Amino acid sequence: AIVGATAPVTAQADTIKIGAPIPQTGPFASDGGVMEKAIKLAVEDLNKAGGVLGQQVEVTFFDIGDLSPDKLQAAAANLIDRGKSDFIVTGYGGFGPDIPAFCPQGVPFIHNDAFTSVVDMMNSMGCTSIFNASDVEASYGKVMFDQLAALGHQFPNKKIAIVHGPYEWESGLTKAMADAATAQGWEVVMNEEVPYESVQWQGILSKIREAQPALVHIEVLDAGLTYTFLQQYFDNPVKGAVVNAGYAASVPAFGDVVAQGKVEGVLGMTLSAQLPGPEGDAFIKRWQAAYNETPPWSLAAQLYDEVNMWAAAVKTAGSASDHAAVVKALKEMSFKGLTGTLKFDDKFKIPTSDASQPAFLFQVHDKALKPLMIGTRKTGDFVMPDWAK
Amino acid sequence: MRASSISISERGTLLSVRDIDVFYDDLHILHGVSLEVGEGELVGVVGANGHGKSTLLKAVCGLVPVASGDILYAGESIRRRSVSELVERGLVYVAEDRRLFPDMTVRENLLLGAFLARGRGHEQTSLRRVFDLYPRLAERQEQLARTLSGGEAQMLALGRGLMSAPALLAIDEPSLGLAPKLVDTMLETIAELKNTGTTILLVEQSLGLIDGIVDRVYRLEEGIISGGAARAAMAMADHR
Amino acid sequence: MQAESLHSGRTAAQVAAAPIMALDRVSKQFGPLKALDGLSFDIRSGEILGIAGPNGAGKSTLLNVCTGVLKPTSGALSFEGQAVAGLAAHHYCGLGIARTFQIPQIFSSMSVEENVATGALFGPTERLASGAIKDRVDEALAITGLASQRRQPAGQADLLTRKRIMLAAALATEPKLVFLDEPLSGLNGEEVDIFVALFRRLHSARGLTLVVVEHKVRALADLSDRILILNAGTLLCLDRPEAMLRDARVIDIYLGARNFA
Amino acid sequence: MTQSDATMTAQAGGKRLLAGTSVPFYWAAVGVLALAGMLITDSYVQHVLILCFLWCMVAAAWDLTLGYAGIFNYAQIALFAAGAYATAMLTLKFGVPPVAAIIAATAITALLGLAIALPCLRLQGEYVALFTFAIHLAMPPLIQLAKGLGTGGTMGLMGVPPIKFFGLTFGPLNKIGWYYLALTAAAISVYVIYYVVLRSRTGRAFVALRDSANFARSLGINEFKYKLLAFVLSALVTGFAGALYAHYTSVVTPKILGNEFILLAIVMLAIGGIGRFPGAVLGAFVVTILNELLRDAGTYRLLILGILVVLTLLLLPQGLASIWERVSRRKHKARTKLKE
Amino acid sequence: MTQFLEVIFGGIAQAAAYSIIAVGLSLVYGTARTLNFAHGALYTTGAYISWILTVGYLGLPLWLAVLVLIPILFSIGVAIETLMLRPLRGGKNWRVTAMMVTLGLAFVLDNANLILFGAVAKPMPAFIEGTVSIFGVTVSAYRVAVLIIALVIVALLEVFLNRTRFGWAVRAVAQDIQGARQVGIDVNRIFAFTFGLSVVLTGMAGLLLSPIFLISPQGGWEPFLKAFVIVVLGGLGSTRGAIAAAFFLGLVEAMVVYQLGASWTMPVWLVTLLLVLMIRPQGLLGKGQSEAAG
Ligand SMILES: Nc1ncnc2c1ncn2[C@@H]1O[C@H](COP(=O)(O)OP(=O)(O)OP(=O)(O)O)[C@@H](O)[C@H]1O
Ligand SMILES: Nc1ncnc2c1ncn2[C@@H]1O[C@H](COP(=O)(O)OP(=O)(O)OP(=O)(O)O)[C@@H](O)[C@H]1O
Ligand SMILES: [Mg+2]
Ligand SMILES: [Mg+2]
Repeated sequence: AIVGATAPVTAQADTIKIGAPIPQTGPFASDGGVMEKAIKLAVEDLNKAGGVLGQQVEVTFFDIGDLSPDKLQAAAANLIDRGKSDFIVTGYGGFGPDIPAFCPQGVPFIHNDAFTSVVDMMNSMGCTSIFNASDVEASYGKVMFDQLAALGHQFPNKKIAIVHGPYEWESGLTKAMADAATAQGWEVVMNEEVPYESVQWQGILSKIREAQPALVHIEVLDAGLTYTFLQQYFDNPVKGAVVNAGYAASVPAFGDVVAQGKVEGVLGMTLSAQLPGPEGDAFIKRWQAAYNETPPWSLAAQLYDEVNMWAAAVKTAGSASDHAAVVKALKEMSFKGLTGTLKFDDKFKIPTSDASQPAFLFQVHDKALKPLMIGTRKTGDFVMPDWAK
Repeated sequence: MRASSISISERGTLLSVRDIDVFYDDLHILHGVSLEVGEGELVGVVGANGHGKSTLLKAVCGLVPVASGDILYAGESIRRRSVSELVERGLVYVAEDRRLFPDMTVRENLLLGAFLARGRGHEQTSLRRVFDLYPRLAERQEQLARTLSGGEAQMLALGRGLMSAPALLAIDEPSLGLAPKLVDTMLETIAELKNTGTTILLVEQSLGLIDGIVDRVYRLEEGIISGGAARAAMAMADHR
Repeated sequence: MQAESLHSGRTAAQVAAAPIMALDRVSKQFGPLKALDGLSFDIRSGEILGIAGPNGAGKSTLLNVCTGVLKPTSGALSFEGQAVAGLAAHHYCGLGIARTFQIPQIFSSMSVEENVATGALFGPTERLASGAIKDRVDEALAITGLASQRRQPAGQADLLTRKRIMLAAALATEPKLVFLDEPLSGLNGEEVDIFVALFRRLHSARGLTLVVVEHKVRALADLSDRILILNAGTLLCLDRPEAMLRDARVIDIYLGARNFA
Repeated sequence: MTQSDATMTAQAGGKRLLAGTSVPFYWAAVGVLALAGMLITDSYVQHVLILCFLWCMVAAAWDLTLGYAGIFNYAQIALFAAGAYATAMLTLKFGVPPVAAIIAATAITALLGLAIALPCLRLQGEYVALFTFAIHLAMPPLIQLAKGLGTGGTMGLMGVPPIKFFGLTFGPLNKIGWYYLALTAAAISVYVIYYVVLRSRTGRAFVALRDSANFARSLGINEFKYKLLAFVLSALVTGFAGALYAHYTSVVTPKILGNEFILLAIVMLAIGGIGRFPGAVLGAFVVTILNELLRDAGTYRLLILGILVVLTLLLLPQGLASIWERVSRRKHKARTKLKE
Repeated sequence: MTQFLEVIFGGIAQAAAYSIIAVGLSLVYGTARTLNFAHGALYTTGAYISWILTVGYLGLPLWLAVLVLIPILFSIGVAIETLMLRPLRGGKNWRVTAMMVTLGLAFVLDNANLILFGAVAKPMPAFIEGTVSIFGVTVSAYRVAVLIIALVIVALLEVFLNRTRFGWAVRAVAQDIQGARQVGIDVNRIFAFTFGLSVVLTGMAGLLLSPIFLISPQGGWEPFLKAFVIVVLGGLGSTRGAIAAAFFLGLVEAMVVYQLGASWTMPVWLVTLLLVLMIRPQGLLGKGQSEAAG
């Protein structure tokens, strides 16, 4: 009955099939869109360059919509058992359900969940073929605070107020951030969790104004929510305080807000992005040519790298279908990509560092994100926004 | 009496139903039914239940679609007219199952009877009239219709009909659930309505009840109509 | 009392008969309105008790109280000597009290026969064997003249059939006492006769006690042993039909002069 | 069926509602699916059918309250989630062996159903719907707040262990195993609901109360008892389905309380037709399979699904069941003709 | 003190916004007894249409956009009612089927919006910039404007429903359709009109709120669910109740966020709801069903 449930049934023997479980519908569709573009672009470029080991690469996308567990089961069954994919790639695969779904398959799978608990599960389940092509939230929390501290900005005091969403990613990241702050003699005047349906920020904003912090950090993986917070905050901001919108500031869904200059001066971060330099610029041009828009900082270069790293691994392994060999290659290789040098550690993740894959700290400036810090490297100057003066 | 002895030819025909058929989905209820009601006449339709009396009245008042045949009201076809147009022109239906507004008070129910311009014109007078007819309703003005007793509900139903200032009132089994004394009152009311110039098409189970007041009677059996002869003579006999 | 008992009730047995149900100062209040006002009377076992009275007198309310649909605001209600006032509606059936409704009620998604079977399935306190149930259903269908329509879907039944179904289901519960709320309303002459005959049969054949609320007074009079006239929630009179029909007060408030004076 | 059976095995809603779904017919259908299981090798197809079976249980259980007992219960997915969470927490936090955990979870869900039903019986018709839907809405925030109790919060619970019995292990990859496990569970649940409960005295009471509560009470039906019973039975099956789901996907997250999940479940009933077996069950199959067939459509999937729902409802408001009935009524007519 | 005021004001501003959405939902429920699951999706659609009218493409000024928006929304509503709901009405258990159709419609609208406008959330400029200060509380002028507009809309609606004959007709239709026809009310027109009106209301809410929240394809569900709770709490079909409930919950929310933390909002909302339903099964101001006679 269900024959034809996936796109390409007509696949010649000399193509390598890869599968991409991504959210094309539902609340995560905006990220899913970027993942799709990035993967398509990578595959296109590979094929233009003669494919991998002379074989063309063919990608199948599978909508994992709202990321509910059975969808990932379906994805695994569809892409691997029936789609015969030799490689699974995604931006994020549901923060958990993806592991039990793909782990037993033994097919190389690179994702970017960046979740401590997911990485722990990968290891506790003894998965040997799943890779997390970035670091985990805890590290980013610490790195981000170090970057803020290294800005060279004279904070009026050493108080930080934190608001974060209910996801472990958010709470984990902000916890690490708070620890880093206290370690450097800061006082965490507030660290409050908010649910995704929040629209009513008055109460929280009052508390913030009460505390008069020098640094306000909101970490919610939802552009809309972050935006409403900032909007209501701007009505009556704390003078002299720096505002950091965290990861949300760099997600595609936030792009228009930035482009319309509604959040000038706000800080933000991303786990990984194309490093400045010829390759990075080439990538941006390539993307603009393909989609006539500048690539978002998050997910674009990241997924481009994930695909290419696998391709490189296949070359070393000598065969895409020899999954063990490809996995081995992936584990051992250190891949020079757009986002840095990708080298997995024994936990199958990539510890962030200048040497490997540095995190970015941005400030919104002239309706665009300007990198201030890449890892520990200072790449731009913090400008005190007018509304904070 | 005088009214009843006058035959249609002298007064104009107000309503003339011509050979109509009515269905409920595939259920054929009325088979080529025809009847005539003259200006100011009081015409009865009797028949056992389930034989289509209510359906006939509903068809006349535009509440159920007519499959074939035609209905003329004041000389023009009303087959395709909307119910509100008909009410606005004084063609009003009083249902056997009352169809009151359960969560509104007795008063609100009555006022809604005068919803269209026609009724609104004489809202206050009609209201007073209804309350003299049925003091019980006056007492219960603020009670919710859903809590009325069977009979009270029946009174309210007729009262609401009167509020629309009807020219032709189609009344469906008004005696239903009424105490004998009230049945009399009800029938007297209807006779009086007729005398004040309202034309009436009255449906009842059995002739016995309405014998005394109707000018003519039709009999409806299994969707087929018969009778309709002038009953003036007989009516007089009754009253001696 | 003496005089009354002489004429009423057909057999000596019935005259002596203990009350099957007794009401003692039963009242039902709806907000400001006293729908029932301190009613006290007995229903004798084996009799046919007619109840009439002006619209809004409280007849349906009385039935609802006697069958547990409404709880009396005050007063005591006993069935075969047992106090039943507080019980939930469905217990009354188990005791042997059944009823029909002024607006016919049926289970529209079931067949006629299933409607009736439902009464047999749940009416008795102890479950019956399916054989016994079948017999009951057949009997109830037969006595109400539904046997031929047993297979038909109840949803499309006309008024008469609906009334029959409702009654048959009530009978299938094997009641001792049945309350009927305006069973004849909406029926024409012949149909009324059919139903009256049916009630007589139930009464004589099954020795059922019937309480009939009805506005069709002549039919009621010729059916009942006694008639209770309710007025504004109070008992106006409780007497033999003939007497009641001649009672000036009754004529005045209820019957109306024209047909009964 | 003999005439007397027909009367006495009080079929809910009468023979018409169960037309063309005699017991042998039913088991034959199950048998066909069982055979199909041996032929199907594509694990994706297997997966989809496993989902169908699990959804059948949910839909049937829902049909019991919503369709037959006429209780507007919208806490169905909440109960499903309860079953899933119960077993996940029992196995992960308390190391209860899966089979025991599933049984416990089923019981717990049934109790939860009872707890929800009690207040519902005080409410009038539509308010039951709103009350129960409110409970559905309350679940995710409560799960997050009860994180301390080991609900796993927004993250959910990962690595629910596979079911093991008779030395068989039902891991995520053992699709064949799951196929038969789910098929058995569904076949039994659906059978119990439609052929045992609804054809019994109890089922008769449900329908009677739905059609006319006053009349039903006057015939001695204990409204309180039977409404409660309907709710608990439905919750029981639902909880069972939820527990199985948890072990099948080995993950439980609040995502199952998201929009898409409950919407799909409602759509199943909408397309299938409520209160008219086998509507709900057909609905479960059609919608689940349709939803997968539409994968190609990518972004357009839900759009098309929505359009289909609207069209189905406009063209056959009584759902697929009505077609089914027409067909079987014809069969019936034909049969009676033959007799004459 | 100022903080307290800030919180209170925030609550009120929020409540006003909700009440427009809730009243629309309640209106349709009150007349057609259909719970319109597409209400949230229509809210989003309204927002997208106004986006097209203003910043998106046509760049109309606000007042003009509103003038264009209202008829569009109204005709959408009428179309939905006539094409999707009317055919079902009167059919076997049509209330359930009608509800399900609106559900299907919600799917369609959500995903149509996703496809047409993309998943990326769209910001709308506030039509009034800057802030004002009331009793030392600084609030954005726009939120004040929203509050006022919302109150005006809701007040107008109240008058419309309770003081006009139309309002009467609406209530009559809600209680007995055939009865309403008998007294000469054009039932279909009433249904169409109320549905159109409710779409206008929710769509306007979409326009008013999109500068405060972003516009995104799924963005309608949050407001819908809150409106839903409000409608239930206020009593089905009672607009006045809905308004009362909106403000009540708005304030509760504000206080909860301030005192307990935001993650308690939804639980507290729903617990309140469940309690109210227990104590008053017909909602705060809903009409009570007194026990029926006979
Ligand atoms: N809405 C309907 N759908 C299907 N059948 C109907 C409908 N309304 C009435 N009928 C059937 O049409 C026939 C005529 O009904 P109608 O109410 O006109 O009879 P009636 O003479 O008014 O009976 P009564 O004296 O009981 O009022 C009956 O058999 C009834 O069952
Ligand atoms: N739930 C209620 N709330 C308020 N008043 C009520 C309620 N139920 C009945 N009543 C009133 O109580 C009185 C008695 O009602 P009941 O239905 O018993 O009258 P009845 O004797 O059956 O009249 P009928 O012969 O017309 O059916 C009526 O005046 C009615 O308006
Ligand atoms: Mg009739
Ligand atoms: Mg009565």
